[in-house]
Amino acid sequence: MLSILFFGQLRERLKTDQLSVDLTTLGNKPTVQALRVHLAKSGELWQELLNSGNCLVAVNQTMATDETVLTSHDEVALFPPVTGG
Amino acid sequence: MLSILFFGQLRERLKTDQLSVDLTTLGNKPTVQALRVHLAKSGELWQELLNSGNCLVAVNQTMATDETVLTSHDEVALFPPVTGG
Amino acid sequence: MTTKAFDKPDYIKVQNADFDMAVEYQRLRDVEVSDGAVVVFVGLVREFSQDKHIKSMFLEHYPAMTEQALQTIVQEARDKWPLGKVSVIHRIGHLDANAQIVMVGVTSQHRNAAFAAAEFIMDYLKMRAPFWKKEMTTKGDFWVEAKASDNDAAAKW
Amino acid sequence: MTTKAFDKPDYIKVQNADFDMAVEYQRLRDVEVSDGAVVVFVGLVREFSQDKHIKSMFLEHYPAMTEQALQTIVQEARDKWPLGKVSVIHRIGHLDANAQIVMVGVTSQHRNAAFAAAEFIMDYLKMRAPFWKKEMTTKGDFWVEAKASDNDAAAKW
Repeated sequence: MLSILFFGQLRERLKTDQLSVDLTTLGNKPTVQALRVHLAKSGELWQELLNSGNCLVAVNQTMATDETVLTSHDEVALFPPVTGG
Repeated sequence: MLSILFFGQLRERLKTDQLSVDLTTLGNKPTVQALRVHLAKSGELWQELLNSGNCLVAVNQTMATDETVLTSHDEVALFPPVTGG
Repeated sequence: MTTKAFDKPDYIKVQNADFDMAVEYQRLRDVEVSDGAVVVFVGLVREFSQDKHIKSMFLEHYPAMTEQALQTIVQEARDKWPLGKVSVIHRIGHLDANAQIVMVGVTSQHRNAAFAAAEFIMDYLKMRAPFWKKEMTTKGDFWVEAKASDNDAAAKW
Repeated sequence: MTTKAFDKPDYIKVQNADFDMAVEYQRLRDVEVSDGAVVVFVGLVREFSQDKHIKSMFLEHYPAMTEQALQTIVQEARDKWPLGKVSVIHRIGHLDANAQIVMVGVTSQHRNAAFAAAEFIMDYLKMRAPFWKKEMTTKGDFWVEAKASDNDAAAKW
């Protein structure tokens, strides 16, 4: 299982802190992009927010890209551009 | 009378904090340069230190150049490059 | 929440508690190091954001990632400049207007290295550390939008 | 020795007495201004100068000129960046190793303006403010020589 975390405005608008995704549901090439496509099926708002270009991703607490390949037990975090400091 | 002040290593090596110079001794064109020439007559060390390029000058508490014209009652300060901070 | 590396004197903390400038400055002045230059940056909650009066702010973060992200940024600064001590403290949770949010402190033998490193750490923190701000204002609650100027600021390094 | 301009909140002091970072930081955080960014630089007496162990330092200055020179530098910084509060404190007389020599503190709504202005003030102070340092070391007393790098640092602005 992949553990998917949501932060900031994304967490609030999707009303979701966290969910689990079975790696096998992402097909032969389980990339971050495949995960986005999978999650976007959850509804129009998910479709809009996950593909807005304002949705960054970290895999195992390190910034990642759409091409990053996921493996079982990875922690994937989705969040808007950061605004600390 | 001009009031001449010395600071830092220049003050220490010339063993002089302050002295007075009559403006008329600087001739028709009483510039900072004319003052340097006049003071340099005080001895070899004066000659060396006042013309070393490491002797800066302020007139009435503002940085000045050799061409700056002096008038009576001016306060002229001679000092090495500053090293504060 | 506390990380103290013993091979290099970094002090990196993510905490809800306020910090005390006098204590943090003393930590940077540690006599072991004897650097001539200390630079400290502090970011405060502003009372106004554009036309909105800010009552308070909520700072969310990604706990598992935050300190690691800050440590990576500090290490990048150490790779670029000869630094003595480095401190980074970032607060989370609810903060009132005028409260302290973040502190970056750096020492070096060279003042220009200390200035550059402190600014670099702030620029990268703004772009890469997983914090999100929500402002509670007199006109409602708003998540702060990331600024393009923050990416531009980091690009100069 | 104290200058307090009422049209702009500059705090410029030349003094033998030590200064207290907690007090000076609080002065910069004055709620009237409500700037989001505070940058503070402190210069300390280093224990070593090249191969010499420094026991103490003597700072001479040109009293009639010093504060005016500092005020001119602060005004130039204000002309370049939008600043809130500015503090400059420079100590004179005998100072021990590790003592505080100088503090520059700046606030702004923009962190990059605060960093730039604080660094600018230090760079210009090093080149233009009439202070001279003499180091009392284990190998004798030496006047500090001006560094070409200080002129280079100021040239970048």
